[in-house]
Amino acid sequence: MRIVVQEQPFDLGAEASAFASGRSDMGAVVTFTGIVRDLAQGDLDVMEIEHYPGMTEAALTDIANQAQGRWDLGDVLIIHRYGRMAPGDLIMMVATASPHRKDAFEAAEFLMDYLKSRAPFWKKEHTRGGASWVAAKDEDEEALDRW
Amino acid sequence: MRIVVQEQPFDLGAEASAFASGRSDMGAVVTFTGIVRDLAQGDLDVMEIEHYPGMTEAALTDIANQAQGRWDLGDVLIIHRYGRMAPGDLIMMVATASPHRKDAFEAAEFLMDYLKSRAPFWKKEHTRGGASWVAAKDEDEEALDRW
Amino acid sequence: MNVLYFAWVRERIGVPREQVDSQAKTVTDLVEELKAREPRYEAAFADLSALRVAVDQQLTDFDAPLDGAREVAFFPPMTGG
Amino acid sequence: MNVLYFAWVRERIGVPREQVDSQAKTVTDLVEELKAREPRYEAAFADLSALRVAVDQQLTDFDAPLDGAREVAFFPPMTGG
Repeated sequence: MRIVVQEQPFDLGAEASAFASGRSDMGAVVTFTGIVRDLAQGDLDVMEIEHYPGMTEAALTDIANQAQGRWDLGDVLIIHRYGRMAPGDLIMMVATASPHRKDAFEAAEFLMDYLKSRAPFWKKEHTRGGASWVAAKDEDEEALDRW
Repeated sequence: MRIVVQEQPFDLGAEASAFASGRSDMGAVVTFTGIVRDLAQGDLDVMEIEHYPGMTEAALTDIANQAQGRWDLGDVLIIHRYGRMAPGDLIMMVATASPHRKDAFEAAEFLMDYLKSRAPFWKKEHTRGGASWVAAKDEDEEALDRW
Repeated sequence: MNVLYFAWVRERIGVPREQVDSQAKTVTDLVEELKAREPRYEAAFADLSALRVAVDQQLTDFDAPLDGAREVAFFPPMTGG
Repeated sequence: MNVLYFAWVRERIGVPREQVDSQAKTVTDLVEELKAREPRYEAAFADLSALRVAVDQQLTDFDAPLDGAREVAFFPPMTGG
């Protein structure tokens, strides 16, 4: 298991490639990558992400441990950035490796659902018109009900 | 949409990175990668994949079009190899990009479920003890029922 | 028409494809014609529930008509991914 | 104990963290003490349903006890991923 919380960009290609290599015991690797979306208005300048140092790492480790307890996983990777990002920049990724594709998919979805609503990150959108904190979505909270 | 059927290896890192780059309209990218597993006995020498040239490309294109019709997808990528591979080698990958993580995940699972049972590929395992065709699993056929 | 065989169907019949002159109206008719030819076809087509068929590169059923078909392929259930 | 604020809670209160001497038995007691101090706390804690709390870096509820707690953090619902 590897949990990374960092300000600097990460290299999705290198991470995905390293994660999937040498896994002759694992037939299935799933990755999810979150990308800064421009707003409908097309005027997002900066996405700023604040986090809670210390608790963030603990919460992500706890989420990853829960996933490993519930599914047959050979490995889990979570990388999440904080600080200032531009539209198109990669915010975060998770990766799961399993002997079974169903486990790899479900565990990745579980990680994302928990990470969205239970890991201490907060997004603020800076536009020409000002800055505002992104509101949590009811659907993200509801997504936890299925697990 | 990009559909690739080829004998030579592909570069997961380069493909994932290119697929996720410049997508400020898509917040979510999911990839699935299939890897040659060694058998429980640990004596798989070669995994050989046969396919039906012409029909393979048509079937994968049809599956990708179905996914684009059912989910809000910005892009779909399918790469599938044929020929001889060793344990740990990458067999195939799919990637989906969507504004919504749920769409990206569901579409990738749909692509995998259909590709497993409806694209004309056949696996043969070569071991020290001989060679045998991999039997289709009932659970793979049943996985289609949910879509 | 061209008749193609894949995986163990190909191995049992011994060729990957062949030209077949047939007036068969359906896939099942074609299978019966082939089975009547030689034991290797009899062996390959012994259990149709273990086989799949594509007509002109589209998956279909054994009762599918063959009017105008140029290519018929027989193979076991697919195991890609 | 250390009290931490994040996101718009931090902005309303004006500091990211502060040392608070308190005998509060629960998180709710602590919130009431803070609200009594100054209008900026009143503003930040006006609607507790819009807030989340962690005690010693574990998410918990507002009725959680504070015995021995070293760090309490207040913030809006998380929006990671």
